[in-house]
Amino acid sequence: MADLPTIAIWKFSSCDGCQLTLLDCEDELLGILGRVQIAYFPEATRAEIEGPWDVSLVEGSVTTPEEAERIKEIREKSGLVVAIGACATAGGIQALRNWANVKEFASIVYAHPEYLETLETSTPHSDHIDIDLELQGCPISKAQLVDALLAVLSGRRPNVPTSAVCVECKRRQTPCVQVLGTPCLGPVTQAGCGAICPSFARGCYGCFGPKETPNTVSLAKRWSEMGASEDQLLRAFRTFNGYKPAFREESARHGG
Amino acid sequence: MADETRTIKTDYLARVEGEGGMLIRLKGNAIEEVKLNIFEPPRFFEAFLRGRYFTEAPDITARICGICPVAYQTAAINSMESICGVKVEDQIRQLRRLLYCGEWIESHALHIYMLHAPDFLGYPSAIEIAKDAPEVVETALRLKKIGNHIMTVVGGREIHPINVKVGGFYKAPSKAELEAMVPDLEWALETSLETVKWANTLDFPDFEMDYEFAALDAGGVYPIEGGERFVSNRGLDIPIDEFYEHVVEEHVKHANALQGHLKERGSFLVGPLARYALWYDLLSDEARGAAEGVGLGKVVKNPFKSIIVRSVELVEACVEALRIIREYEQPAEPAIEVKPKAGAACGASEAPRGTLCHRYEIDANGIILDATITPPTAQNQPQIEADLRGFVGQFMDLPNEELTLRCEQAIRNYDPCISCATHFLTLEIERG
Amino acid sequence: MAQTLTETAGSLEAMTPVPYAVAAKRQDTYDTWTLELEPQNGAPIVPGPGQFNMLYAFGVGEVPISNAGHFETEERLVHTIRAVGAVTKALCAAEVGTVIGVRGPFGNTWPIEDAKGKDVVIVAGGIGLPPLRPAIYHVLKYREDYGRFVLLYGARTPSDLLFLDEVKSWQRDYDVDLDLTVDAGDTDWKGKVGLVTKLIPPAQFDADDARGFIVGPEIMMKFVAQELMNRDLPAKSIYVSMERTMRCGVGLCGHCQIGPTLVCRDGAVYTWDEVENLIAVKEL
Amino acid sequence: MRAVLAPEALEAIVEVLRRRDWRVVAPTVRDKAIVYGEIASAAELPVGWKDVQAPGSYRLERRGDEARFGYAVGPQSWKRELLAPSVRLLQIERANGSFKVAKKAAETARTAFFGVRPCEVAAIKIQDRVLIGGPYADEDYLERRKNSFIIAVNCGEPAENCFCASMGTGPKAEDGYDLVLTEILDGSHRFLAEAGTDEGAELLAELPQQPAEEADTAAAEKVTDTARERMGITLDRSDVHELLLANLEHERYDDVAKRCLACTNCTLACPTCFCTTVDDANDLSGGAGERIREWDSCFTAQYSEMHGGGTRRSLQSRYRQWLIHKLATWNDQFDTQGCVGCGRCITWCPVGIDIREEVVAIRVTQEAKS
Ligand SMILES: Cc1cc2nc3c(=O)[nH]c(=O)nc-3n(C[C@H](O)[C@H](O)[C@H](O)COP(=O)(O)OP(=O)(O)OC[C@H]3O[C@@H](n4cnc5c(N)ncnc54)[C@H](O)[C@@H]3O)c2cc1C
Ligand code: SF4
Ligand code: SF4
Ligand code: SF4
Repeated sequence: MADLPTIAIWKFSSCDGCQLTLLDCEDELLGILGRVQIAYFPEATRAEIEGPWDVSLVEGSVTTPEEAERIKEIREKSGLVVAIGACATAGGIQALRNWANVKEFASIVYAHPEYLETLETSTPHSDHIDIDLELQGCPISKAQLVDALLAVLSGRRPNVPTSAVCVECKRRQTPCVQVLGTPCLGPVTQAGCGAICPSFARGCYGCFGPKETPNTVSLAKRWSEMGASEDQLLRAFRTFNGYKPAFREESARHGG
Repeated sequence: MADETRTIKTDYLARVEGEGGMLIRLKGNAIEEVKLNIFEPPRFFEAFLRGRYFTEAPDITARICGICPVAYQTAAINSMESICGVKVEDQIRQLRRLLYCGEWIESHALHIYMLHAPDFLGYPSAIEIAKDAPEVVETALRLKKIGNHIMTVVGGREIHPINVKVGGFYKAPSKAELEAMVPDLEWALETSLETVKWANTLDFPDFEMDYEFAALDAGGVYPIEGGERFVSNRGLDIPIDEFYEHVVEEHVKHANALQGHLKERGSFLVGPLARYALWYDLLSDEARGAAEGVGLGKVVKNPFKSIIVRSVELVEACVEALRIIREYEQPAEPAIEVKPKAGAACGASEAPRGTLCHRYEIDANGIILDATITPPTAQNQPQIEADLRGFVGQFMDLPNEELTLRCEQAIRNYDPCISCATHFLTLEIERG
Repeated sequence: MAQTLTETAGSLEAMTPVPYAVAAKRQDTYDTWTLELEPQNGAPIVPGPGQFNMLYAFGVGEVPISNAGHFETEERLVHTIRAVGAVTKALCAAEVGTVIGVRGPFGNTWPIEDAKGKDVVIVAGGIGLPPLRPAIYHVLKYREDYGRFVLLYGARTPSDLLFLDEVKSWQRDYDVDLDLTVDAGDTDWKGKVGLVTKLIPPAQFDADDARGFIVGPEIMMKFVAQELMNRDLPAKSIYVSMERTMRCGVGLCGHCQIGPTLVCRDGAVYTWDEVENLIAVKEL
Repeated sequence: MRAVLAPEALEAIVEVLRRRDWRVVAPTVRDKAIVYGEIASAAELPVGWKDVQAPGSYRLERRGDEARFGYAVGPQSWKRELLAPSVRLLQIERANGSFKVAKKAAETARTAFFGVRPCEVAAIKIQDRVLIGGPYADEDYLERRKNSFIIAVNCGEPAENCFCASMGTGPKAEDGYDLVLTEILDGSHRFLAEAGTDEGAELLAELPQQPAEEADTAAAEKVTDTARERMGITLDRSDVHELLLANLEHERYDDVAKRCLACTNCTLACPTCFCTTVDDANDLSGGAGERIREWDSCFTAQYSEMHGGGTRRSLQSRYRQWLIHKLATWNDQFDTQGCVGCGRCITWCPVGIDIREEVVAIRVTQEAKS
C-alpha cells in the first residue's frame, strides 16, 4: 500500500464535472483505487495524505489570488501535474470575464462585490506553471482520463490525439453534418469526445478546444457562406475554450 | 468550562460538491456564531450570459454544475420556452423527464452511498468502505452507471449532455435504444428498494427541525423536470414567474454565494425532504410502499434521515424511467422550432438537491439581456446554518472531534452543491 | 473469388510479436543501452546488416530498432537503443530476464556483397553507429575481401560516443582508418572538435571504387553525402539509412512514406541517388 | 451467365443470401444520407432517392420514380467492412515472466456487399493490392475479404463530383464482382444481371428471372454509356504523375493550405486510403495489453511525428502528401492507381476542396511555363 503512487485531485474555479469524471469511471474506479493511493480528493473523501504527491490532477481555472498561489505550491510538491478540462487548460467558460470588466460583472451578480476576492481574468494553469499533460474537454473524456492514469502509472505515452473531431466522426461513420448543412466546429476541435454531437445531428460546439494547427479562418469563412452571422461566429469561438489562443484570435476577427 | 470559547471548524468540507467550510463559535453554552463559509470562487454566470443567444443558455448553464447539468439545462429551457410561448409535445417532455431520472439516479446513488454513507458507517470515504465491504461500493457504482447510461443514451453524455435544446432534442432516441436499458433499470429498481431498507438500518441522531418545505407543483405528478407553481407547506403557492417576488437573496460576507430567504418567513427548505413531504401522495406505489415498509411516515423532519428519503426518490426515478420507456413512441420530429420573442420569464426544475429557478429576459433577436439563477443550495444555506445552530445546541456535550464530524454530517444531509450556490443574483430583488 | 485471394496473399506472421528475453544488458552512454535478446521459444530471428526489428515493450508500445549485432553467427539479437521517448525508455529500462516482443527482421540491407573488393567508407553520427555495426563486423570478419576501410564517427559530445573501446580495438586489430570528432569537446577530450563532415576531405579512399555508408540525422547525412560527392564518390555509391515513423514495419500502415517510397519496405537503406531529391523537398 | 430481373427479385437476393447466412449490407437512408448498413429486406434500399452533391455539400431528394439505385456514392465506403475503422489486433497477456499473444478472433460474419459501385469495386481491388498483395498481408483484412460477396451495380446516375470515367474505373464494372446488376429505367423497370464468379452464378440461378434479350443488353450498355458521357473527362491522368512530382513546391500548395482544415475527412471518406495507426494499451492490473489498430490520416500532425518533432507540420506539406500519393506516388509504391474518381473527398470536404481543381491549378502554371 505504502508503495502505491499517490494522486491528489485539486479543484480550482470549475463546475466539478471533470473530477466527477473520475467517479464516473464506474467500471474502472475500484481497479484504479487498487493501483494508487488517493492522497487528496475532497469531493470523495475526508482523508488526506500530505505531499509531495506523485501525480496531481488539477481541475478548474485560476480566478483568485489564492488560486494563483496554490497552483505554484502544488507544482512544487507534485511529480507530474495533469491539467484536466477546459477550465484548467483554457480558462473555461468563466474566462468570458477576460473580455469584460470584472467589477461590473461582480456587481451584476453580487450585492456586495467588495466581499469578493477575484482576479480580472480566468486563466489556464499553463499560464502559471509548467504542465506535464493537458486533457482538454468540457468535460474531459472518461476514456482519456483512465488511459492517461494508466499511461502515467506504466510510463506509457498517453493516447491523446491532437487531431480533429472529424477523425472520430469518420471512424464512427457519422455522415458529416456540416456537409449536410449544419455548421460544425469539428474540423478545428480536438478529438477525444468520440464525436458525440454530430452523432446526435448537431454541429460540434468546440467543447474539446482547438486541435493542433486549427484552420479557424477557413472554417469561419465556410460558416459565413452557409449563412452564419458575425455574431454567431464570435460566440461559436468564444465559449468553453474561448480563451485558448487559436479560438481567441478567431473570435476577435468577428468583432469584440 | 462555562465561559470557555470553543471553535468547531472545518476548513474545507469534504464530500460535497464545491468549496466551502464551516465555522461554529461557542461561548460556554451559548452559540456565538454559525457560518457556512462558501469560498468557491465566483464565476459570474449571470453576467456573461448577457449578450449570448437564448439557445445557448442550456449549454452554458450546464457548466455551473457538473453533478446536476440536466437540472440547469432543463430550467433554462423551461424559461426560454415560456418566454417564447412554446409548449413541447408530451413525448418530448417525457424524454426530458427520463433524462432527468438518469440524473437523479446518478446523483442520489452517488450521494447515498459514496458521500453520505461514510458518515453513518464511520469511514472517511467510500474508498475505505470499498476495502471492507466492496459490495456496497460496487452497488453504488452500478446504480450510478445506470443513471449515467440513461443520460448518455438520451443526452449524449453524462456530464454536460449535448442533446438537449430549446424546443426539444437534436435527435430523439429510438424505442429500441431505450428498451435496451430495461433490464438494467429493473435491477436498479430492485436495488433501490433494498437501498431504502438498508438506509433505514443506519443510526440516526434524535434530531428534528420544523421546516417550511418548498418544492415545485408539477400538476399531479411528482415534480422532476418542471412545474408551473412553487408551493410550501406553510401556504406559499405562487406561479413560478413570481419566484423572485417571494424569494429574496442576500449577499453575506462569509459566502461567495447569495443566501435565499422567503420574504414572508425567512429560511425554508427545498430538496428531497421537501418534495417528499409535499408530494408523498404522488409517489408511485413502489416508492410509497418502500417508505411505508420502513415506517417512514409522510413527513420526515429529521434531516439525517434524508438519506432514506433520497433512497425513496431513487425508487421513484427508476419506476418513472421504466414507465416512460414502456410508453415511449419516438416523436416524428425531435424538436419544434422556437423563434425568439422579446420578454422575460422564470423556469424551474427539481434538481436532485431541490428547486432550481432561472429567470431570463431576452430581446426580439434572442439576445439575453438579463439572467438570474437560484440554485437549491443557495436557498437552503440559511436553513443549513439554522440546522447547525439547532444541532449544536442539542449536542453541545459531544467532544470537539465528534461534534465537528456530526456538524459536517449535518451539512452533508443537504447534499449541498456549492459550485452551484456561488451563482445567483439579486439585482431585481433589490429593485423589487 | 475467396480462394484466389488466399493464394495471392503474402505472409501473415509478421504482425505478431515473438517473446524474447533480455539475456544481457550494457549501458553505453548516459542515455543509451545495448540489449542482447534470446528467443523464448523457436528459432532466433537472424536479421541482415541494415535490417531492423519492431521491439515491443509490454503495454507501452512498439518501435523500430536496427539490428546492431553480428548477423551471421549470433544466436542473440543485439539492439542498441537511445532512450528518447516512452517506448525507448521502457526498453532501456528492461532488466535481464525481462521479456520483450520482437517482430522482424524487416527492411533491406547494406550492400556488403556488392562492396567486396572495394574501399568502404563508413560515416556515423551519434546513435547512427549501431545500425552500421553489423556491416562493420562483416567487413572486419572478411577484412581481406575489402579494400581500405575508413570509419569516421562523430557525436555531439564525447559522452555521446558509443562503443569507444570497441571502436578503438577495430582500429588496432583490423587496419581501419578511424577518425573521431565531437561537435563540442570537454576538458578530457583530446581529439578533434567539429562536424563529422570535416573528416571527409582528408580521408583516404579510391572514389572510383568505393562504397559509402552513412547513418545519422537527415541533415548530417545530407552534408556528408555532399562531401563524399565532392570527393567524386558517385551518388549511386553512397548509401544512407532513412528514418520515419513506423507502425507496422511491413508496408501496410502508410506512415513511413517519403514520396514514392516506403522506408520500411524499400529501405531503410537507400542509395543517395534515390533519396537526394526527396530529402531536398522540405517536409516531404 | 446473364438474366433479366424484375425489381421484386431484389427481395429474393436478400432472402437467398440471408438464408445462406450472409449478413447483407446495402445502401440505406439514415441521418439524411445514404449510408451502408445491414438490411433485412430490399425495402430498406433507398427506393426513389437521389443525392445532390457539390463540393462540400450533400442533400437527398426524391427522384419521382422507384429506382433502387438512383444515386451515386455516399459518405461511407466498403472500407468500413474490410479495413474496419477500429480493430483489436492483438490481446497480449503476461504469463509467468513472459507473455502470450492471442490474436483477435478473426471476423467470421460472412458479409454480402449489395450495391457496390464500379468505382468501389476498383477501390477494393486497390486495397487488395496494398493490404494483401505484397510480401506481407494484413490478416484481419484478408479474413474479412475472404468472407465477402460482392454484388456490384453499374452506374446510371453519376453525381456532380463523380469522375470515375476519368480514372478508368467506371461507370461499368469489368470484373471483381460475384454478380453485377444494371438498373434499366427505360419504361419497363428491370435489371440486367451478370454473374462474375461461380458463386454469383449460383445465386443468380436461384432468382426469379427472364432470359436476357439483346435489347436488354443494349439498354444496359446505354445506361452506362450515358453516364460516361455525362461525366466527361475532368481529370487528365495521362501525365499527372510527372506533373505532380515536377511541382512538389508549387505555390498552389500555399493557396490550398489557406483552405484546408487538415480535418482528415477526405482521407477517411476515401475508399482506397488505407493508413492506420496502432495504439498499445495496458489494463489496470498491469497483466494484459492490447493493440488497437485504427484509421489514421496523413493530415494529422501525429501521423508523421518522430521524437523531436513532426515531419509534416505545415498544412501545405500535408495536403501535398495526400495529393501526390493519391495521383502519383501510389503508382510507384503499389503499381496501381490510388484514386478511383468516386468524388467522396470533394463532397465530404467540409470546405469543398476539389482534387480536380487543384490538379488543374498546378497544370495551368505548368503549361504557362512550358
Ligand atoms: C528503421 C529505423 C531504425 C531505427 N533504429 C534505431 C536504433 O537502432 N536505435 C535507436 O535508439 N533508435 C532507432 N530508431 C529510432 C527509434 O525508432 C525511435 O527513437 C523511437 O521510435 C522513439 O519512440 P519512443 O516511444 O521512445 O519516443 P516517443 O517520442 O515517445 O515516440 C512517439 C511515437 O512516435 C514514433 N516515433 C518517434 N520517433 C520516431 C523515429 N525516429 N522513427 C520512427 N518512429 C518514431 C514512435 O512510433 C512513437 O510511437 C530507428 C528508427 C527507424 C525508423
Ligand atoms: S460532422 Fe463535424 S466533426 Fe464530423 S466530419 Fe463533419 S465537420 Fe467533422
Ligand atoms: S462534438 Fe464537439 S462539442 Fe460535441 S462533445 Fe465533441 S468536442 Fe464537445
Ligand atoms: S481520392 Fe477522392 S475521388 Fe479518389 S478515390 Fe479517394 S475519395 Fe474518391
